[in-house]
Amino acid sequence: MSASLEKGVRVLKEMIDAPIASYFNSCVHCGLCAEACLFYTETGDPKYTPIHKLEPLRRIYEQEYTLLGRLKKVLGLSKPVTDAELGEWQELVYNSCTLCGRCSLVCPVGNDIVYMVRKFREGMAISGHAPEGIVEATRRTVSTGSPMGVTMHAVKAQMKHVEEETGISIPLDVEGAEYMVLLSSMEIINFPEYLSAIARIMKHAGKTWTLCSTGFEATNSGIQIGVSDLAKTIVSRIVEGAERLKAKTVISPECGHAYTALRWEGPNLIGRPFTFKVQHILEVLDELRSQGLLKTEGFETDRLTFHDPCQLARRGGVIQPQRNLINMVAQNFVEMPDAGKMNWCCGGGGGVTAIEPAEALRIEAFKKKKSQLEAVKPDRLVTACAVCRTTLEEGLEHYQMNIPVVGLTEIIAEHLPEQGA
Amino acid sequence: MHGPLIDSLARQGVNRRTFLKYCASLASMMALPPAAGRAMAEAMAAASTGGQRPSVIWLPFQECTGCTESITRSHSPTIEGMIFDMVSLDYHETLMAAAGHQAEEALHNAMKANAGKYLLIIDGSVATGLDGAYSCIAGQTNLDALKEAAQGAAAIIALGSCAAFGGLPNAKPNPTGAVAVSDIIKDKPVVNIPGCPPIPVVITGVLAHFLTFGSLPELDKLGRPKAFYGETIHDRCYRRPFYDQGKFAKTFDDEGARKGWCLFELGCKGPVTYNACATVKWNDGTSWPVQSGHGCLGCSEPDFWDGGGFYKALSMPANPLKMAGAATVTGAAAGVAISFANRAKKAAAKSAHETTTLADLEKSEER
Amino acid sequence: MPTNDKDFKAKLGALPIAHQRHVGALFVQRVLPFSSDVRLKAALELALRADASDAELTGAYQAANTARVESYTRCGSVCDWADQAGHFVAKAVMACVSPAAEGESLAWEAAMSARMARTCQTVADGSGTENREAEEQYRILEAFLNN
Amino acid sequence: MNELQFLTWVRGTGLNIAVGIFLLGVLWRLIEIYSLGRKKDLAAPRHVAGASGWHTMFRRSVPPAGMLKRSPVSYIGGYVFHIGLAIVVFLFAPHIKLIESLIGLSWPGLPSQFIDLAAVVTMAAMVVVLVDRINKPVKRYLSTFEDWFTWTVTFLPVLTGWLAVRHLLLPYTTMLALHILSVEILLVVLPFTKLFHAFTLWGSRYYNGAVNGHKGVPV
Repeated sequence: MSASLEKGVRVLKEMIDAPIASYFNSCVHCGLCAEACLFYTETGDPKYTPIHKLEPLRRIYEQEYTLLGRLKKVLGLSKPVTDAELGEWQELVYNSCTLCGRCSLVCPVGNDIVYMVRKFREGMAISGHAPEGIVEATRRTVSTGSPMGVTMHAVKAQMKHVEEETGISIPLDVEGAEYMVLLSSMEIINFPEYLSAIARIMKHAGKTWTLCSTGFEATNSGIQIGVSDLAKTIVSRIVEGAERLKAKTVISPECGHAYTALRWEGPNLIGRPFTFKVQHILEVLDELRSQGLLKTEGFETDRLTFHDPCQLARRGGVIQPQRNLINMVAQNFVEMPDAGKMNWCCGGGGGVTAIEPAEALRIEAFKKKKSQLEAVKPDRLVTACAVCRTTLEEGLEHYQMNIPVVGLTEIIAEHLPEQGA
Repeated sequence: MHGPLIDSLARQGVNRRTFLKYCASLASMMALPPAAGRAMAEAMAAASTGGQRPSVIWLPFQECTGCTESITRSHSPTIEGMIFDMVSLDYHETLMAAAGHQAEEALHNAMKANAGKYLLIIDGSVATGLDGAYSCIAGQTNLDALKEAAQGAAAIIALGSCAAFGGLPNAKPNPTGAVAVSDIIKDKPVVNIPGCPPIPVVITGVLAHFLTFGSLPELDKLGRPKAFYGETIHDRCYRRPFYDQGKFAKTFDDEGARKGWCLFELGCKGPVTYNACATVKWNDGTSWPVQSGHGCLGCSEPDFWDGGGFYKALSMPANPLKMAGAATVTGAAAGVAISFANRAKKAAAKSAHETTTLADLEKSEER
Repeated sequence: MPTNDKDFKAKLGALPIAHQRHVGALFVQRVLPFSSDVRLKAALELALRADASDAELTGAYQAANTARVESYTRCGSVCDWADQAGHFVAKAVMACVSPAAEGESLAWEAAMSARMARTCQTVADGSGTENREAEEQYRILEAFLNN
Repeated sequence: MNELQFLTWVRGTGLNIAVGIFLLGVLWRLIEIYSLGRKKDLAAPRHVAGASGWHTMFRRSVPPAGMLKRSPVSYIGGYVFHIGLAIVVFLFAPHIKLIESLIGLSWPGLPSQFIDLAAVVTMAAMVVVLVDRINKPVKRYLSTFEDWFTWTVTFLPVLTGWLAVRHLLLPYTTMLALHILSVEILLVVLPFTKLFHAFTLWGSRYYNGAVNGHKGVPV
């Protein structure tokens, strides 16, 4: 049982559908998608043109699903896709693509390029051409439950720390709670503030919630590497946990792709609609705000701006909530250029941070975010995704820009009225 | 009846000055220098003295006598008619008094007498179907008559679109296998004077040129005198400004038609037809088709009968959707066929799908 | 002797910034061995010197921040809890040398990060989740307030 | 085969074949593409006004925020020559007659001077876009033979049509015949090259809009 080109082509034959056929027949080689991709705009290298990243998939589509293409193949006039070529394309399909989806929003003929990259990765992965970093992360997630090897033991340690700090007990495996809270490994490891913020906010809002010992991990590297079968295994843990604990709503934490994996791909991965609701933490907070259950006091006075994680805003549809929330606690909130739906990627999403060799390119791509920040000169940068935070901090550090990065949930929690703390 | 032409003209009330003016206008129309006009006048005036009037043999084949009609307009004695007095029209079935054997005899005598010098005018297309049996005179097929007459001819004039390009008889389906004169006679200079019928002055112009200079006028690719067929009707049409402004008559009696707008949309073939109607006009300059409100038919162009309809605008194709039905059905069939093939291929790929495991992410001969 | 974090946080917040820096540094000294980063050792000594100038503090602050960012466990890689403890030590040191503007909860930040360092260490060496860091920190504060 | 016979063939059998292949190709390829189908999205949709496939089919004609700045030539050049082509094809009297003879519909056309200007502007825009494809690294990198071929096949009808109406270069008969012939080549190759985007872009924009609209993102 091992990866092979033959399996790769077979999986792509399953993946290719009418949209992909329509897209490949519509592309007029106008190059506008490159103008929207930070890997091209910051490097100027035409090989990073988004539609070019799909060249092997285009040929497989042409040779398998068009009459003329099949004819040409029979007559030996077509250029078959080789294993070596897929190897060459790994750098284009993974290292230089964070699945941010900006190209899909600018293509004048409407090609959804990121839709195709996501499907092309299915063939790349099973033909053995996924980057080692993500393969290892997926292996660990499938075998140990977390891409970074976080075990329940570590989660309990962090829970105890938060309990001491906030004086609120952290519910675990409580049935019938309104919310089942998920955490991403990055938050468990690097940002304990998130869990303490959740604890305090839920107490303040008077909402019942719980963690789930068998499904605490929100991230899903299966959708980043591009193996739906493994992504299904990973997301099923959350579904079983939520249905076992009869939670009404599952909260996807401050993470980008976790939201896409659970909210949008989840039902399609397991093949049926969810019996529970899925919301990103920002959607929950915004809902509490509008229901008057989340009241904050005091304001941040320094100049804040917000970085929209791609998987949350452009690819997830959560765009306005973060604005409403920031305006609750900030007097000097300014939008960076291209904010919201058209915001630029931090360069680390889609599994790119897990790919060691991709680091140099990532730093290069970060210049786009740098130019946005230079345009708006904030004192602090707020975002809502753990990987965005570390990527932003590493980038800012690299370019000696002294702008602290902080999570939105954390800031909201800091402005809860004191009696709760 | 014989004697110098100038005398016979005088008897008919045509004085010398009118005759000179006519020759000058004829010369100018044929784009000849003014001096040629005077030379033409002397040559023609003196031509009929003595016995050397040029012999002309007129052979009618598959024709409708329209060309003869056009040339011998006799509602008033025209100069053209007089010109024919000056030539010895030795054979013209319709005009000559003789008939039957006498006519045949006159023809052969003329050919023998003026061998190599006579001018042969062909009227009508030549039937080649059934070895020419479709059209015979006195037991001889037009085909053989043409070949025989052509040997002794100094030059041949294919008069009218039938003789020049095959005309109506050669329009689809061309049952008689009608062809143009120039398709049969390759070794003799052939002047095509197309038109259905051609304009009278064009014929006399060519004749006068031949009589005066003993040679044929400059011809275009299709063997037509450039003097008369050098430009298209459209180039010289008085309605051209309307074309340029996009003002087109939509029907024959709409407001545009009454205002004399361009007849392009009513099928006028002016832009693709080379002839002199727009300048010389018909019936002594009275009018011409477009001036009378009807589009040009393109009668001086080959195969104008099969040009896709006289009333269809030039940009109008004849029947482009002819194959549409068959094409749509075949297209849909091809599409459906490939869709079933694709569906089967996709289903096969799906069924061959074994759930991917972690081991599948690495090649067996692991790096 | 503060008995719970609510009281502990209030007492720390009440201290003037210089004292907060000092007591924060004391908390961090306990967990400093978890990080071998020399920049942090230097920054911590600076925090303990009452006469440290703002310029020096800012320099130390940036050095600590660089150390902190560099010690993030990269997303998707195996988490080495011992290294992660070092990350929180960096975070705690950074709190101690942070500029006066964010002063009011400086010591508390240092305390929390120091505890996280300890928690990471307990996860790393597998000893249970029970650790006495909080009580130790209360004792340090008490000792500091009394002398 | 002289000019008029050439024109007659081109207006007759030539066009019949071209229209035939065109219809055949379009149907075949549309069915071939869209019969592959699409899986239903089982995730609970997020309903946001203006976020749907239908909206995207039209909204995507407007350059997204900031993109016009990044490559004005592509957008402005592209718009000018597409709109120019539309004006020349659909508002020129003889063309309207042609359409009327095909499907019976007719509408008033523009005076031929406007069409003449439109044709010139269209050709100029196409040349600008061609030069941009040669100069711009990304476009040159992406371009294959098909891009240069389809450009030519789209440019020739406008050029020959303009020359014919202006009676330039060749006699009207020949130029009109060449014009119709170039249109026939365009019709024949359209369904099998990137020119087919004229048909498939609507489907593509719809899918793009639908997939993102399902998530409440108006694209």
